Amino acid sequence: MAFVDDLGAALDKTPGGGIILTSLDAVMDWSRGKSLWMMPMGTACCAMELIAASFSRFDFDRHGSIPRPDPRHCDVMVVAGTITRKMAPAVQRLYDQMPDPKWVIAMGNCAVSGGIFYYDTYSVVRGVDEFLPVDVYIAGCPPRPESLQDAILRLREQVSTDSIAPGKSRALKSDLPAPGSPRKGEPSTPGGDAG
Amino acid sequence: MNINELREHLCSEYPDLCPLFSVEYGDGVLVVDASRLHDAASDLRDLGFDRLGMVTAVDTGDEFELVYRLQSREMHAGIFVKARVARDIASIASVTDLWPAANWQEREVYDLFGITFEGHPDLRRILLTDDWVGHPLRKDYQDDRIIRRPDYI
Amino acid sequence: MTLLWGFLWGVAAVATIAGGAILGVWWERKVSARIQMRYGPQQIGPFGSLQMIADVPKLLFKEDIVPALADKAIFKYAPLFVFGPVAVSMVVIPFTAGWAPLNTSVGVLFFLAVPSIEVIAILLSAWASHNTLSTLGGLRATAQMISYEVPRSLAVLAIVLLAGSLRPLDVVAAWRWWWMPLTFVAFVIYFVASIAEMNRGPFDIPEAESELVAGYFADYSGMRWASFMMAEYGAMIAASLFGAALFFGGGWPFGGALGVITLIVKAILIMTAIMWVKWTFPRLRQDQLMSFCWKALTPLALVQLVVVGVVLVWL
Amino acid sequence: MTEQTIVNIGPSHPSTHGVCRVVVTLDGEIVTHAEPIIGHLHRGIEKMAENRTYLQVVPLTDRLDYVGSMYANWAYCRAVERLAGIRVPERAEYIRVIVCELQRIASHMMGIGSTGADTGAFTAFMYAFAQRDHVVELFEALCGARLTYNYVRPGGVSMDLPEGWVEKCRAFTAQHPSAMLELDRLLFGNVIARARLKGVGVLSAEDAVAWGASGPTARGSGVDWDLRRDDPYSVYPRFDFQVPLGENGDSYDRARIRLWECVESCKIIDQALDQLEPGLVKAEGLPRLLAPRPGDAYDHIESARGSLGVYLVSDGTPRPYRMKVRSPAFCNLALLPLLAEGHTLSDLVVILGSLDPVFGEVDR
Amino acid sequence: MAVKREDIITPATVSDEYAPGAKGFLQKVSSLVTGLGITARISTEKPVTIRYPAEKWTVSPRWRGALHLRGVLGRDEIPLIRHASDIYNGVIEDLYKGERLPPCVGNCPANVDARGQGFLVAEDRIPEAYELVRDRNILPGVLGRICHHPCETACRRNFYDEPVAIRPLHRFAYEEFQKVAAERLKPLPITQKQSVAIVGSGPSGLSAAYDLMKAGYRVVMYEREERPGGALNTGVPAYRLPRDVLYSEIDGLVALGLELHCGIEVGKTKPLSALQREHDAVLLAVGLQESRILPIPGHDAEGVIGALEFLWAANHKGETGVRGKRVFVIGGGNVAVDVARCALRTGATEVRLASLESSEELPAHPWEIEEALDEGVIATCSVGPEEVLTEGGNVVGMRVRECLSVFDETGRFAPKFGEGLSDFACDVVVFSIGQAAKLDSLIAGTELLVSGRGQLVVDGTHFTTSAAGVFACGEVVTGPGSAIGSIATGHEAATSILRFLRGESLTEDRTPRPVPVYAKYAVADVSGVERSRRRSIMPMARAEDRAKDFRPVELGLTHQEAMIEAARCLRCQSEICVGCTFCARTCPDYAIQVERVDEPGGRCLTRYDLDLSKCAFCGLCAEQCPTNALTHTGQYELSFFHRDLLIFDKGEMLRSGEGTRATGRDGVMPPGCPVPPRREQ
Repeated sequence: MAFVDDLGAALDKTPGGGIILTSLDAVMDWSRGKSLWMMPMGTACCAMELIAASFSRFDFDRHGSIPRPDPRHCDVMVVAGTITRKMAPAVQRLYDQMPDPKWVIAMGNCAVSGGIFYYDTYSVVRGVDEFLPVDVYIAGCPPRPESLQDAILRLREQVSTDSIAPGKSRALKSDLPAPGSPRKGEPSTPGGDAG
Repeated sequence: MNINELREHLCSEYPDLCPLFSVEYGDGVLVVDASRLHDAASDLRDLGFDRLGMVTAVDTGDEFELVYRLQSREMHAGIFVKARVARDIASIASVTDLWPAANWQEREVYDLFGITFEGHPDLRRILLTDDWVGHPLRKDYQDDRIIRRPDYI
Repeated sequence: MTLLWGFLWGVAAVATIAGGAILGVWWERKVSARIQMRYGPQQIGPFGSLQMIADVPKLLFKEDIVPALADKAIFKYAPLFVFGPVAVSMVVIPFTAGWAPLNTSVGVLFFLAVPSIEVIAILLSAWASHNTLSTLGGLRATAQMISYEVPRSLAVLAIVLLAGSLRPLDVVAAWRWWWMPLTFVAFVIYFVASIAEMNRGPFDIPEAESELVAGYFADYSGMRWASFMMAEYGAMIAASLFGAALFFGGGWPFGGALGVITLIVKAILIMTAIMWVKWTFPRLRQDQLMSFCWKALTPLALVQLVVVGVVLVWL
Repeated sequence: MTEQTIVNIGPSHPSTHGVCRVVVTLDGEIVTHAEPIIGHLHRGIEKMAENRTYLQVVPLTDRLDYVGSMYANWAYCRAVERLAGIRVPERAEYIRVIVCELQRIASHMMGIGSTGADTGAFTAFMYAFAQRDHVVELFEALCGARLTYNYVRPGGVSMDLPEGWVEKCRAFTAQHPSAMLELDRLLFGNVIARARLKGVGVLSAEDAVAWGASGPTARGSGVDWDLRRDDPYSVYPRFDFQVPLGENGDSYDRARIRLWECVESCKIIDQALDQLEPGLVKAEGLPRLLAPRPGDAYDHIESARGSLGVYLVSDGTPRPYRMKVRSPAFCNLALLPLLAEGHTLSDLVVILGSLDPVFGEVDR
Repeated sequence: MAVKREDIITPATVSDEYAPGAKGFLQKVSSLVTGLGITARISTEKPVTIRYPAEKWTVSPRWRGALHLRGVLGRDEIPLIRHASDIYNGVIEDLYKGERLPPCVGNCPANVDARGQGFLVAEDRIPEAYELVRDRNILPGVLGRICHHPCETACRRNFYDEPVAIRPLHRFAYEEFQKVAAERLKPLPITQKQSVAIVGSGPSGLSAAYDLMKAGYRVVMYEREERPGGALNTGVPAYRLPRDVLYSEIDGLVALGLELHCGIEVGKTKPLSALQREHDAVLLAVGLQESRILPIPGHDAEGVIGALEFLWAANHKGETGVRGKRVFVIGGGNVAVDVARCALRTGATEVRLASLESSEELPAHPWEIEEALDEGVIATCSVGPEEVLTEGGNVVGMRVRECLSVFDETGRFAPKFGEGLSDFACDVVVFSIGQAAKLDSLIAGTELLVSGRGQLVVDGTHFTTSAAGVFACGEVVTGPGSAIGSIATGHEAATSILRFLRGESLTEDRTPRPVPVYAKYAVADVSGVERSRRRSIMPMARAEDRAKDFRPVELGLTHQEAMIEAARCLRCQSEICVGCTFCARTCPDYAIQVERVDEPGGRCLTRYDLDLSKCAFCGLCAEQCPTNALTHTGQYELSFFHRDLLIFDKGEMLRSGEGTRATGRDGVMPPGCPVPPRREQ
C-alpha cells in the first residue's frame, strides 16, 4: 500500500491537504465499504453457511461482496470454522497474501474463541484472534447467513472510519468495554451454589 | 444371518476360533491373542468377511484393546475382533495386506494411540502434524494446551 | 501527425474498453445472477449499475503486492501487455457503415493478429509469478489461445472470402442478409473460438477457479489484477463487436449513428450469449479442449470455407 | 519421462471441499501420485467426548459431518440406545427416518452441486443449493437450527414435528423429483459434463470392497450394498425403495447415483409420512444423566456418504469411556491416490469431488 | 417442463451412455440446447433471494438464537397460585394451556401449589406457606404424612436427580405453623345468610367446608364417630398419622368457624330430611364404611375379617386380637399394606401379604411396600384366593391359586388363573380387596337414589345427586382412592354448592380440571451428584423398633433441612431464573455460569454469565430449563466489534428478546440484589 500510504502521509503534512485528504478518505471509505470482496476461509460447518450466503437465497452480490478464491483479490477474510493448530499456519499465510487494506471477520464461535471446541481438545486454536487481527466477530454455531450479511454491513461502518493517512482513523462509535475493565466470563471453578 | 447361525458357521469352518466367540449387545465378538490376530483375521476374511469396517483401539489403562469391526456382505453380519496389547510394547501385526482399507485406519490408530502395526507399508502420522509429541487418545496424554472442562454434571 | 492521431485513438480505445469493461462486469454480474435465481448487485446506482464504480477505486488503492520470488520487472509490466493489444485491436472495428477508427486494408488480419500478443504477456506474467499454479495456467492459456487462433481465423476467412476484402469497412459494405444462414456455422465457430481466446467458461481452463484458483493472474492484486479482468472483458467486447460487424452486417440495416447503436445492441446480445454459455456449461478439460479445437472446430471451419467457396463458384 | 512437478493443492482451496491438502506429483499435467494430507480439521472430538455426558456429546456429533448432522446424531444415538437398552418409540423412529432422508437430500445436493462446481458448472451448484435451502428451512422449522441440529437424541428425538410441517414436507417432496430431473438434464445429460466425468477415476468393485468404500462411492462401482436394505435398521424394512447402482465406477456414476438417491429418498419420505402415527417421540423416563452399564456397543447407519458407525465404550459413569466414529468419508478418501493416478490435475479435482468428502467427518 | 412425479423412475443403472453414431451426435448437441434452455427458463423466474436487510427473515418459533432470561430471582416474584375455589380450575387450565403449570401442581389432584410452598419456605415465610397449602389441601399436616405425593412423582427434579421433598415440607410447615396457630387462626366472618350441612368429617368434607366458610357461609358438620376425621381417623394407622395432628388441624378449622357435631349419625340420630330442611344445601361426604369380602368357601368362618374393621380395631382399641397369631392379608393395595403393618404392630407372629398382581405391578406405593418388607411382612405375589381352610369353623389356613395375569391386553381387570394351588397355614384372614358404601339408613326417607349395586347416584363432575340441594363428594362418589383425591372432590363439590346457593348454573363456564399427563421418570443415577443437590433424607425410625408399636415412622425435617430442601425447588414454569444451575451443568461447553445466594429474604441470582462465544447454540440449556426462564430469541444479528462483548451478563441476559439484534447495547444494568437481612439467631 506504499503509494496510498505515501499519498496519505504527504497530504497530511501538506498545508491545506487535509481537505483533500478528507474528501479522498470519503471516496475511499465509500468505495472500500461497498466493495468488500471476501476470502472465504471456510473450514467447517460455518463454511456451509458461508456458501449459502453467497448463493441464491442470500446473495451477497447484492451488497457488492463476492467471494474470490484467490487471497490476492480479496479485502476481507471470513474465517468460518474451526481453526486447528495444523491449519493455523495456512490461514496466517493466506492472510499475509492478501493486499492491504484488509479486514478479518471471525465467523462462528469456533473462529471467535474455539466455541464448542474450547475445552478438552488438544488441537484447536482458541479463537482466530490469537494470530489475526479480527475486526468483526460473529457469534453463532453456525451463524445464519444473515449474520454474515450483518457483519459485512457492520464492517462497512468500521471501514467508513478509516483514513488513508496513517494514524488518522477516526474512532468508531461502538460500545467497546472501558479500558482496563476485566475480561468478563473467565472460567472459574464451579461450586458455591445450592442448585 | 443371525448371530447363532454365524456362530455355527464359524465353528464348523474354524473350530479353533469357536471358543473365542462370544456375544455382546447382539454383536459377535471374537477375542484373540495379539499374536494370533493376523491369522484369525485372515481366517475370517476367508469365511466371508470381506469388508473391514473399522480399526480402533481403547486405552484400558494398562493395556490397549484393539477393536476390528468386520462386515460381511453375503452373510449380512458383522463381527468384532478384539486383541489386547501391552502398553509398553504396543505393537501388533498389520492387516493391510488383507484389507487395504486398514491402511489409513491403522495410521490413525498409530497417530492417536501410538500402537505400531508391523508390516504396514506407510506408518506415519495422519491427522496430527508430523512433529506432534505424544498420542492424544491415550488416557495419560498430557498437553499444556488442553484446558480441562470443569467437572460439572 | 499519424502518431498523435494514433495516440489519441489509443487513449479513446482504452477509455472505451475500461468503461465497457466496467459495464460488462456489471452486466455479467446481473446476467449470471438472474440465471442463478439471484438479483446481483443492487445497492449502488439503479440496479446496482454503479457497483463497479465502487470496485475500481478500491482496486486502484489496494496494496500492490509483488511476490518476493517473482521476476519483478516482468511481473509489474506484463499486465500492460495483456491489456494493450486488446485495446489496440479495437481500432479496426467498423462501427457504422463507412466509418472505422482506423480504416486499413488489412483490418481483419489486424484484429485477428494483434490480440494474440496477449499470449506472450500472459505467459510472461504467469512465469514471472513464480508460482506452480500460475505457470500451469499460463501454459494452458498459451496452448489454448494459440490453437484457437486457427479455427477463429478460418471462420473469419469465410466472411472475408464472401466479401473479397480484408478491409472491415468493405466487408460491412458488401454484407448481405443471406450471408447469415450461409455463415452460421462460421459464426458458431467464431463464437466458440472467441470464448476460448478470451479464456472464458466453458474454456476458462487457464484460470479454472476450482483447479488453479485463478491461474496465471493468481498472484496479481489491485489494479494489476484489474487490468487482467479488463483485458478479458475488453476482449469480450471487441470480439462481440467484431463478430456483430462481420457476421451480422455491422450497423445493418441502419447507417450513421443509428448504425453504431445497432451494432452495440447486436454486440450486447452476443456478449449476453457468451455469458449465458459460461453460466450454463461445465468446463472442458485441457486435452478435450485441444482435441475439440483440432478435431472438431478446425475441420468444421474448413468445411465451412469449402461451402462458402462452392457458393461463390456457383454464383 | 519429463521432470516431475510437485504441486500443493490446499489446505484452503475452492475445490477441496474443506481443508484437505493434496500433494500432487505431476508429470506434465498427468498426476503420477496424489497424497492427501488430512487432519487440518482434526478437533479431537473423540477425546472431547470422554469428558462430556452422553447428552452433551450429541452437539459434538453435529459437528462431525456438518453437511449431514442428522446422521451422526442418529448413529451416535443408536449406539447409546444399544448400550443403555433404551427402546425408541415408533413415531420417533419414523421421524428419524424422515429427517435423515431429508438430510440425505440436503447432503447430496451439496455433493452434486460441488461436482458441478468442480467441473465449472457453477449454476448447477446454485440450483442444487436452492433445493437444499428448502430442506434446511424444513429443519429450521423442526428444530430451530439450519445446520447443527442436535435433534436426534438418545431415546428418540428432541421435539415433535411442529404444526403444518408434514404439509410443508409433502410440498417439498412433490416438487423435488422434477427439479432433480431438470438438474440431471442440465448437469449429467450435458456432453461436456459427461466428457469430464465419464471414465475418470474408475474404481473397480473389488477395490471398492477391499478399501472399505461405502455409500455412493461403492455403489457407483456396482457394489450393491446399502445398509438401509441389507442390514435393515429402524423402520426401513417397511418402505419400498430402490438402490441406484452404477456400472463403471467412474466419477459420473458416483455423482449421478446421488441424484437418483434423492428421488428415492423422496419416495421413502412420502411413505413414512403416510405411515406416521401419533405417539411419543422420546422414550419415557430418561433421566438427564444416562449411565449405561459397562460394555461396548457399535451401531452403524447408511449416511449420505456411506456406512457411518459409532463405537462406544462405557465404564458405567455418565460419560463415555471412549467414542470412535467410523467415518465413511475417511475410508472413501483413502481411495484418492488409487483413483487419481494417471489422470490430469483437472480430473483430480473431479475425483476428489466425486468422493464427496466432508472434512469434519474425515478428521473428526 | 413439469414432469409428473410418477413418471420419474430411477434408472436401473445410472451409467447412461449416448447412443452411437449420428443419434449420439444429435443427443450431444441437444444436451447443450437443453442446458441453455433450462438456464434461460430459470432466468425468467423470480429470484429466490431474500433482500436482507430490507427484508428480514422470520425465523421459526423454535429457532435457537442468542439466549435470554425472562426474569430473575431477586427482581421478579414467583407467582403464587392462590385463587378462590370456584375459579381455580380455570386458572389451572389457563396455566396449562400457556405451558406455565408446574408439574407438581398439575399432577396433584387438588392442585396444591407446592411450588409456592417451596418459595415461601425458602424465604422463611413458613406460616404463609402453610396457609397457601391449606387453601387447596385442607389438612397439610395430615397429608404431609400420609399423602401418596403425586407431586413428587411429577417433580422435574426427578429428571436431574431426586424429587423435592414436597410432602415432608407440608408436615414441616404444619409443625412450624403450630407455633403461631393461636394468633393466625381467627374465625372467618359469616357474610351469607345461607348455611350448609356436611355429613362426614373426612378430608373431602373438611375441604368443602373450608371453601364454603371462606365464601362466608355457615357450615355445620356431622360426624358419626366420637372424633372427627373420617377415614383418616378410623382407617389410617397411627404410626403413619398421629391422631393429635389430625385433631389439632380439625381444631384449627373449628377455630376458623366450623360447627362440628360429633357422635351424630345422620340417618339414625338425625334424619337426612331434617338437614335438608334446616340447611340450604347438604353435602354427603360419608365415605365408605364396609369392607368387601370375597364369597369364597369359608369366608364366613371365625377369623375372617374385613380390612376396615381390622384397622378400626387397631386404631381405636390398639388391639386386633391377632397377638401370637399368623395373619394372612389378601390384597395388594395400600390398605392391605396398612393392615399387614398394623398386624405386626399388634403382635402377629407372621404376616403374609397375598396379591393377585406380581411384585412389579402391586397397586400399593412402592415405598410403602418397601417399608413393610423392612418390617418383616412376607409378600406372596401373583396368587388369587381360592378357599379359606377351616377346621371347626375356625380358620386354619388359606388356599391360593396362581395367577398368570391380572389385566388383559386392553388393560381391563380380567385375572387369568393357572393350575397351581398352594396352601398357607394361618389363623386370621383379612380381606383387603376394596370397600363399599353402606347408605340404606342414611338415605331413608329422602328422594335420593342408589344404583343397583348400592352406590349413590352422583354426577361425577359436578357432584350433584338425584335430589336438588344435596351434593356428595369423597370416596362415596369416587370409590376407594387417595386422601388428596377426596380433597379434590371436596373442592369441586364446594364449587357446585356455591353456584347452587348463588343460583348460578352449575355447568356454565366451568372448566373440568385438566389432568395433564406428565412423563414418568426413571430413577436417576445420583452417584455423581453433589451432596448439596440431593434430597434431604427423611429420618426414619429403625425398622426393628417401629414394627413393635404405633409411634410415627417418619421423624420430620429440621428447620435447617427444610429450608435447604425448599431451596431445591426449581420453581418450574415460573419463567423466573432461580439459579438452579442446570443450564450451566447441561451446557456442553461450560458457557454459562450461574451463582445465587440463598439467604432468606435476600434470595437472589447474583451472577448469570453467558459466554456467547463458547455457546454451541445446541439448545440443551433452554430445553431443560425447569422454569422456562431461559429462552431462545429470534435474534440472529450477532456481530460484534469486540470479543468481550460476546459475554452477556445478567443485565444483558434480561434484554428484550424481541427484534433481531443482540448487540449488548440494549442490555440493561444488571439488577442488584437486595441486602439480605440478618437472621435473628
